Amino acid sequence: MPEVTTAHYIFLSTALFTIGTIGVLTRRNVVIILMSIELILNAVNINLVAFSKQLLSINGQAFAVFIIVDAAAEAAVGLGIIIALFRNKETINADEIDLMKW
Amino acid sequence: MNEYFTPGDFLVLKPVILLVLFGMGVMLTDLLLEKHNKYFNAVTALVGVGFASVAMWMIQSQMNRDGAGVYEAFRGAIVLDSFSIFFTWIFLISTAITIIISIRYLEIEEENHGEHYAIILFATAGMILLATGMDLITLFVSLELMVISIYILTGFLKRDRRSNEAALKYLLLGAFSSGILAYGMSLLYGISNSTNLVEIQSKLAQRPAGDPLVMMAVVTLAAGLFFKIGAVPFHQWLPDVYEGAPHPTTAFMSVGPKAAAFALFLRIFMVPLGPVRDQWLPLLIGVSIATMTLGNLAAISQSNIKRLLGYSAISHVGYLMLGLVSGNDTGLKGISIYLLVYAFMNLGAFTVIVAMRRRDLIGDEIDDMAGLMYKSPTAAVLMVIFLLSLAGIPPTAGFLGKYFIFLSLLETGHYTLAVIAVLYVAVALYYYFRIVSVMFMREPIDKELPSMSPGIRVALGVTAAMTLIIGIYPNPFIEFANRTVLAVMR
Amino acid sequence: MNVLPGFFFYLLSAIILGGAILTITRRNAVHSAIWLIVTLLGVAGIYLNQHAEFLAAVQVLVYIGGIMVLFLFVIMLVNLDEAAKQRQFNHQWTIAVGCALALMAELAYFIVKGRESFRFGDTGTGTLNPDAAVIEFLKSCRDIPGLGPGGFLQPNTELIACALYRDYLLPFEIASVLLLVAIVGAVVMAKKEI
Amino acid sequence: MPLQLPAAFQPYFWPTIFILIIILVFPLVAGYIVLLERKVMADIQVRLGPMRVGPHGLLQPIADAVKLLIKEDIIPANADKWVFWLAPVISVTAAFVSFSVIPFSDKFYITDVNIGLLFITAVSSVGILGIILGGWSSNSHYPLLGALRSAAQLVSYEVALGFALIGGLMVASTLSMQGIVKAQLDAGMWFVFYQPVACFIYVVAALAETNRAPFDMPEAESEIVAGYHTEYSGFRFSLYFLAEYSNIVVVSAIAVTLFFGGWLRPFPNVQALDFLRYTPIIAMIVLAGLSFMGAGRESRPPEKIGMAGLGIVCLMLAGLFAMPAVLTWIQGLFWFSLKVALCIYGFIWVRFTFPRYRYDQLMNIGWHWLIPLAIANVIVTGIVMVLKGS
Repeated sequence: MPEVTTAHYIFLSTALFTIGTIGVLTRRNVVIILMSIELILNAVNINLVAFSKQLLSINGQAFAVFIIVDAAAEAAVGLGIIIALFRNKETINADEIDLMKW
Repeated sequence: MNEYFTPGDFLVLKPVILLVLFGMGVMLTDLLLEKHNKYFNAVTALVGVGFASVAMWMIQSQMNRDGAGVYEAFRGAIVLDSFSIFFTWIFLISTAITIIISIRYLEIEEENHGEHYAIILFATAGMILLATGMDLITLFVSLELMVISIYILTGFLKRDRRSNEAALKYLLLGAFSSGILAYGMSLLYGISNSTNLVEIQSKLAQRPAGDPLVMMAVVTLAAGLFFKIGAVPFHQWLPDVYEGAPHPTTAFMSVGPKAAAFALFLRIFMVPLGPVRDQWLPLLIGVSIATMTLGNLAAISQSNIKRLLGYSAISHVGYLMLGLVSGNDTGLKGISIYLLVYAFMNLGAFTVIVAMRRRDLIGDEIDDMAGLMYKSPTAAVLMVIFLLSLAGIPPTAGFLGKYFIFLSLLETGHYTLAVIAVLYVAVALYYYFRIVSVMFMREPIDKELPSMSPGIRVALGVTAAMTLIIGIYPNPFIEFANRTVLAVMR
Repeated sequence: MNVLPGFFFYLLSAIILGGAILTITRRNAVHSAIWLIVTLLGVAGIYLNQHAEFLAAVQVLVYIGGIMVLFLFVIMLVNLDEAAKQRQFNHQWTIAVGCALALMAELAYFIVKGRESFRFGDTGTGTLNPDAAVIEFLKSCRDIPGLGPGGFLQPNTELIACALYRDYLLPFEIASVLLLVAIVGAVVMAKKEI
Repeated sequence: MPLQLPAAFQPYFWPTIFILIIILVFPLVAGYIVLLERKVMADIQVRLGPMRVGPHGLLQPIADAVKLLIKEDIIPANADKWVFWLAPVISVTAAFVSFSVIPFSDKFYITDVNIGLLFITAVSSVGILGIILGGWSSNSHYPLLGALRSAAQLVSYEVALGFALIGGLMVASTLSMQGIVKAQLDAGMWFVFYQPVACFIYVVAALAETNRAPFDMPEAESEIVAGYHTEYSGFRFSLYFLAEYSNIVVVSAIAVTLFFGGWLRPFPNVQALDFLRYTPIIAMIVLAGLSFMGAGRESRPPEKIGMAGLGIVCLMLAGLFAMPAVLTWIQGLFWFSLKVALCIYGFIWVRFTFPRYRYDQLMNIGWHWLIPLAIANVIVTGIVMVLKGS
């Protein structure tokens, strides 16, 4: 088994990033779109931790903590907005959020 | 821990700290207020902005006395130079005007909660930090502080479906773009082993030319930033969000956050990505042409005035990016002046739209403005000034910004770009003129007058005056912008 | 001993990517959420594999114990049985998949081509970025067992504390305002009458 | 080392043994906690409690286990089978994983990581998922309501719990569980005396976290039948049950570790009290004496023999403990178990003494009182520490 290098981790994060992007672009359910965004943020964190280990610098891990904080804030506000929307219109489909043209 | 932080570090942040404290204060005093005197929240918030302005003024004069061109704080995470001071003034002014035009609007919508003003203040704090930040993490967190505040402000009319939908769209695409931006930032960190922009710049300069990792970072950072400023092809959220958001919020985010996003854009492209300019320049040229084209052409067919101004905002982003394309002193000066002027004229135009919101009329269709000349001549005339300025006709201020940007293009030899840009000004004149013709040529469809509250009067007066003053007597402002350029080029 | 980190890397990568793919393809939002939890656990495992224990714990605590519970809550509040029966993908899915695959290919190309760009010049020398002052500071706080074997960033929690409360104190404070805004915003949005 | 392992696996030998011991023994322990609960309940209500199976009902847990295992396993119609199967597994796994960092003694622990307490908090927050998913997948109203209530309650009280733990951590200045105990050894004082408020908040929040009375809203029989596990039966139900009782043990263990000196004997720094190290022997002898007295009072021969046998076992244990090596080894474990047992007794006592809160009262207590109090405690602790430091 070849040694696992930072490049391996970056490749993993790239793949995760791409999967998240596909999710955001193709799904109709807005909750799942939000979940795909979490996937992207996790890809960022994998990157940061891999670099942190490679560079022997703790700053990457500190950055990752902030990304997690941001993910929490975004999820809280996003789910609040979804509930507000659901109250006015009983749907969570992105295609039916069509009062304005995309 | 005294060796790491001095009180001076916090003094540099005084405006931000004051804004946050007043934001929390607004939420607390809101609990004591009866339903009919909620306007007091706006007063508190305005006082907060006033205090922050005074603090900013004091820091600035202190800086002049010291003769120091720049204050660094928090081990270089915050840099207060004339670039950030310039932007801070734009933010403070746009926040103050947004607060005074929101009072009547929120009363009409029956959503006049203190949280609205508190969140505006928090967003302003985020914007100031965004303009002063020199560290990737600081920039990312303050960017999120700003955009999350604006998601909330966009969805603030939660009984209104358009507002909900706009907020949701903005949040989904905004969070997506933040993710992409963060990916780019993580790569920058990995390349340079630092989160400080200046250190990244020096590390990036040492990389071999055409380094794929750098290219990947440039692409992801650019994509994220294009989303934030609303450049083609990442502009789709912008017209929808402008249309669905409450009127004052649209006014606010078309000015303050846009300027803040542009400040981030300039900082990232000039400082850390400066050494790899030849990699992103073609990308930037293509995107700016596409942005101007789409913004101007799509604006022609709009029937909703907020949407129209949204597309016009996209086209302005195209012009602004041209300043970065030329990248010389004149171009950067042009960007600064443009953003300052844009703040006044765009806020003015949106203030007129806010005034159109009456008891039973949302007032954001172009037809709603029919015969405004006969109902409220002042508003109509002022609207004409703002629209002329947006189109860039002398002697209004809008001309000045476009002038410097086109000049810089000529100076750096981008003649084709300059010709394209000038052509699109003509297109812009056409669709701005449509609004004018509706206001002047058509008969009013109803008798109800625009709601010209005192706040709106003040806002209109200030913005119109500034639009004309900057246009007629531009020297002090150009001087101010010149110093900004020196700061960002250092 | 040297085999294990590599083995875990491939195992966890399979879990992460498999979970991620299932997250974005499941019909039922609850199943998506469960697969996302699997992915997040895998990511926490990746952190552990790289000796970032604190981050792994925070990942589990905040993401799985906090964010995912919130997600499940909202899914249960707004879950409509019809939603699962409808078409799950929007019209541009072919274009989107094409774009994403192009992106993937591009990034992969960059990585493969840029193998040498992963040779980071100023590292691997065993000198730790947390400068001597930090280590002195840590030792002044409490007796710490030096820096772990193999030059890993140990003691992880203490080093992160140093980074958060010293180097990144300002973002830390901004993040607190960010969370305040998020709390206020979530309440404003989700509550019927404020 | 009994057999020669490759060097790579040496570090994993003892942890594996400990893991096996815990996994095999704990279900039995949980069963006896249930028996204890029923006996204490009976005592408080002036009854006898289970008396039929074995002497004084001592074999009741085994009978219960057999009953649960051979019961019919029902899956409700239209339930999400996959999730229905998964949910109790999540709960019980989360509960068991927490044991991996609990310091039963200075020698008996699976591992000691530098994020120990954070790890337990993280893992136990995963347990909430089991409850939510279980309620949702049952495809039934009562479980769903119970799950939503339960999740809301757990998430709310987790905040207070976390802040209470931070109060204790600030004094200990380490997250490692062994480190916390050693910090108390160094301080010569249980942290409950430094952090009485945090301890109080922790105990209240822990009652709520484990769904115990007076906060047993999620399973308020009179309102929502049995809460999230209404539809569960047989083996799956017993998994939930196991998770619940292991959670009780875990929260008690954290309380003991953080606030009551963990595996330390009382006054560990006072040389004059060194004779306390013989307490395990004395305790066993006392237990043996009690058993023999009980045997004398029994009327039926099998139970007489059973009680007498128990007494003999206790005596043998006392003899075993008398060996110095064993005595040293058993010290920590004995004190730890004793403290945890007292803690669990307290839990049970509270359950049969306090009436249940209403749901809105429960949320009020959490958000309006506990969380502000906990935050204030953290702030005051911080200020005091800074003042003392400078």
